[in-house]
Amino acid sequence: MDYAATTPPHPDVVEAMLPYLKEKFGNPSSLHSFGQEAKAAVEEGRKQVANLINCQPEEIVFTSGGTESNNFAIHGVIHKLKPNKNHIITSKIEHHAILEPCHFLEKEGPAPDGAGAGFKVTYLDVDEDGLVNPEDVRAAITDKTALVSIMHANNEIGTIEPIKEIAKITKEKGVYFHTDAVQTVGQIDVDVADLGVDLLSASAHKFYGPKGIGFIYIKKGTRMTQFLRGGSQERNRRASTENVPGIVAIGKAAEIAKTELSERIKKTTELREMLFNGLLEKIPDIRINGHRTKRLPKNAAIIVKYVEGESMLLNLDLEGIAASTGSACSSGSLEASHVIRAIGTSPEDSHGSIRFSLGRLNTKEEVKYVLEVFPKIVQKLRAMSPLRRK
Amino acid sequence: MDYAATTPPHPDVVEAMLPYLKEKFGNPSSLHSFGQEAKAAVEEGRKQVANLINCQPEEIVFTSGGTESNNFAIHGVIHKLKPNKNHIITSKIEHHAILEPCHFLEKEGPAPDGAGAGFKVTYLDVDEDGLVNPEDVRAAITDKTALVSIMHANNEIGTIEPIKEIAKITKEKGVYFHTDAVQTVGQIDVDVADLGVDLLSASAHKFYGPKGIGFIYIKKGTRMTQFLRGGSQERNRRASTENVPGIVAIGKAAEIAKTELSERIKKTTELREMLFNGLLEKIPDIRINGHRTKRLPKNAAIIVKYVEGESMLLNLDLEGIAASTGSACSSGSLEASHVIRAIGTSPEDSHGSIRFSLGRLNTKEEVKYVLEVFPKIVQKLRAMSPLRRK
Amino acid sequence: MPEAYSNKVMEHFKNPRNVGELENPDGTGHVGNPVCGDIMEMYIKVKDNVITDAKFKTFGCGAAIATSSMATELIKGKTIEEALSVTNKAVAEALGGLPPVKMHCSVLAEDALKSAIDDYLKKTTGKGLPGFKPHDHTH
Amino acid sequence: MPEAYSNKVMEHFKNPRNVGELENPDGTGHVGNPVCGDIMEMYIKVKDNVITDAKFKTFGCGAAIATSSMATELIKGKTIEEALSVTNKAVAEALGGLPPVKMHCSVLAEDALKSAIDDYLKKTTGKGLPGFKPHDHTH
Ligand SMILES: Cc1ncc(COP(=O)(O)O)c(C=O)c1O
Ligand SMILES: Cc1ncc(COP(=O)(O)O)c(C=O)c1O
Repeated sequence: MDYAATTPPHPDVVEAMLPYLKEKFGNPSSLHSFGQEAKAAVEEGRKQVANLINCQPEEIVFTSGGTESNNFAIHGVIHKLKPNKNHIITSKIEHHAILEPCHFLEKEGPAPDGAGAGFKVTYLDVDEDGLVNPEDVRAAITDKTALVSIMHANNEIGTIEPIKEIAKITKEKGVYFHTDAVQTVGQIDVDVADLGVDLLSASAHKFYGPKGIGFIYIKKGTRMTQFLRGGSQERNRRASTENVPGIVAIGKAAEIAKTELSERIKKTTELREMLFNGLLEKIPDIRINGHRTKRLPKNAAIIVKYVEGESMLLNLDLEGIAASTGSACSSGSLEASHVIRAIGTSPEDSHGSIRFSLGRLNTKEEVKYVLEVFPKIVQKLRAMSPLRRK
Repeated sequence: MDYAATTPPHPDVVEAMLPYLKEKFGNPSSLHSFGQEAKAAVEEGRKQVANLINCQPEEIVFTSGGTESNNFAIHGVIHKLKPNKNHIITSKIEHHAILEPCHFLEKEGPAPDGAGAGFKVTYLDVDEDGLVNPEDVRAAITDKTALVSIMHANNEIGTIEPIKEIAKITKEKGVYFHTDAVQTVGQIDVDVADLGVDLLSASAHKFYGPKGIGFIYIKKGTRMTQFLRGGSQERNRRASTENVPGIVAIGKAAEIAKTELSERIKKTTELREMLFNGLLEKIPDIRINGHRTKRLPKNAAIIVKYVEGESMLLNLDLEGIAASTGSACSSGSLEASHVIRAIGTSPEDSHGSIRFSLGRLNTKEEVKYVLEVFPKIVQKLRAMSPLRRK
Repeated sequence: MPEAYSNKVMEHFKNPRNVGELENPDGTGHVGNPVCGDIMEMYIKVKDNVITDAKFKTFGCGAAIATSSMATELIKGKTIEEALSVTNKAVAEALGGLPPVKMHCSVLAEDALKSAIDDYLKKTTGKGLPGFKPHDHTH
Repeated sequence: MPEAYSNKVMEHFKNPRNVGELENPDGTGHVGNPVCGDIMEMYIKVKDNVITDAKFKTFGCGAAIATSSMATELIKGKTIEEALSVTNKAVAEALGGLPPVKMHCSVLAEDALKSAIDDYLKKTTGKGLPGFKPHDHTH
């Protein structure tokens, strides 16, 4: 139950990409018919993706994943609008793929053209559920602000941010708005027209597509530079030979998501509620992490007091259950995650964060199994914990 | 015969990656055993690639392709060494994926920290065969030079550059040396220790791996910043969920290349000579493009006087033969390519450049077929050409 | 670009009509230059103000060849005035459309035609086509 | 991280030895803090300068639990002097090695042990372990 870290490509997705790994291996930039066959496949994928998020195909640029899309959004806008605009607003709970490019820009010092101050970034606080307050966005906007980037839903705690409300403010102020929708595309309804964003990032492997392919939605008219520079692929917006099988795959994954969406939402919400209710009932001293209702259907994040995350994960793994602590995307260090800290979790509690995330293949039986196994694990570890009695 | 634009993944490569598209879909950064199985596959791929180019596995960082590797090399080094070092030396015949990041840096103006001049780029001339003169590199190096980037072999005209000679000079001068080996890895012997480079780029789809995966070799101790920023994947050098199937595939492609290399060189050299000799014999007013002997075995580039490239391509395509004019990676515009111009080709002649490139699946029969069909095409087009008689 | 070119373009590319030169043409048009990569020459025979024959020679891409071919077809049998109303759009439309990046080829064909008529008028009336100035094809 | 942890580590993690507290321990060690995420408590019984029993309580990752378990095993039956020569390396080696990022857990275990002995010495001799100062575990 770690579908927030990655998902298994849908069998139909693998099936669809296979011919493009085998006999249909042309380069879409080649003039011969062999290349044009590949190009047609790329354009079909673009249509399928556009159809999922309700935009024009030309507004989709394929990338290598969520990280590249996020880096592209940040760099693309700020390098285009500098030096007049040199300010970015984001939140403290963004994915590292937003925070790190921002840190890099901040460290760049004075603006590249030497005109006045360098890049500035405002990292907005969130409340204890992880919600950004739209009014904080409004208050942070200055005449130097180029871009606001707030994630659609958080990968650790599942909280869904008030994107529409923020978009109203950015539109009013004439500031670009990017949202990292890596956790939401294919999981909940993502309609760029309805959301009102200018830029949106997604990654195929989070919605039953393969790893190494993603996209960025760039609303027509949005001014930005390239990020990957070289050939004139993707209408000059992203260089590099197109990952044709990957694009075919993400297209197929988008198409499937479109059909299955309401079913997915219904099913994962049901399983999640079953899991939450069962855990709360069976284990004392735990609490739900993130907003109770404004949350991703698939995300079941909790704080288990008195025990440490890795030891829970290992025990779960021994029982054949996958889960994650902090962000699976950035583990390795077991430092309490920046998200958990930003919502004001105490250091002790932060170590006890654990995230189950549900997918289309999970069943009620599996949830029952977790409800059977996990309380015992917590009990065993708590018996060992010197924090318990304090 | 357009194997320089892209190659069909080897069947064993597709076979090897399939399980990682299907049941073994874990995220290598996840702590559970499912994630660790993916991690092990990634490390195996790293070993296979390292083995092909004779380096340590830790010196390999996987990317989304040649373009990203090139962008990473340029940005990574210059952002680390600035503002003390702000100068890059490259050649006029590099791939756009080197030239464009360089153009971008030049346009950046004064250095980001405001200290003195901005980034400077020297674009070295080449001779009429496309060769860079190592002494020109020496002469261009100043105490501000951070990086020299000269491609291993050119994608359009196939000329192989004197990398070892240049590496001696950069080593002596204490300047980093990057080579774009996208056209050579898996095609000729590429041994980083022997070449003496600090950085090297490659892309799987040019050596029978899939599109959307590549690598950069970063010699131990080379100081550089990240390019894709976010999570701590690839030992903190390249963020984004690892493209596990892609990495497995490039590893397999590297392994196969290692075994097949001498055979590939022998076979493509033979076919190319057969093609060159046949064409020169059958068609008047044509000449070989690029160096006659210091060239990629697979590359058969020629200049056909009095006719235009696209019209040759179209006719070839109608006969079922794929080829390219200028660079397949950057076509769309039919402006004479920068490479063709840099080697001093006249404007008229430049439009008549055409490139056949050979691969492991080509046969003598196919070459014979080209030798039968192509002279007729040229004859037909020349009959139509107002340039002929002049 | 078989995908991008219409069947009609491909048809004219494969079997171009009216290729060649005319002996003693009444008008010769020459447009384009080797730097930009498209050169068209057009030759016309005129009798009683009617274009009785037309031929072309073209160095250029598939669209350049197809538009030359179509342009010569369109003007044969037409009066000078009728031929002058054959615009680049008309040539492109007759070909079932052209990819946007190739529209300039149709402009070239229109210019080649006008240039040939201009030459014919100069030879017969001593004055060229009023206001005629070929487009700059060097980009 | 089953791939990264040795079988021995996993074995001690699954079945940790000597979990719990001792009633009236002769020495108690307490190291680590909740901010860094690893806390170890170690309890020892000492008779005639020999450690007759040892128990632990640990809040921490797999390696922290396994090193606590192994450390208590290693010192049982040893004299104080012998126990003091049980280094973090010795604990890690007895576990078949630890991933580099987890070596600090073995340091924590050594510190917990020394801290318990320090406490024992203070109680019995009035002076603690000469030169003992636990490592800074806040990173
Ligand atoms: C919210 C969010 N943004 C961005 C990313 C990065 O995506 P990728 O790893 O595909 O580059 C992830 C997960 O990895 C994520 O959860
Ligand atoms: C020499 C050279 N460098 C870089 C590239 C870019 O590689 P990719 O398209 O895989 O990003 C190519 C070809 O596309 C190339 O031929």
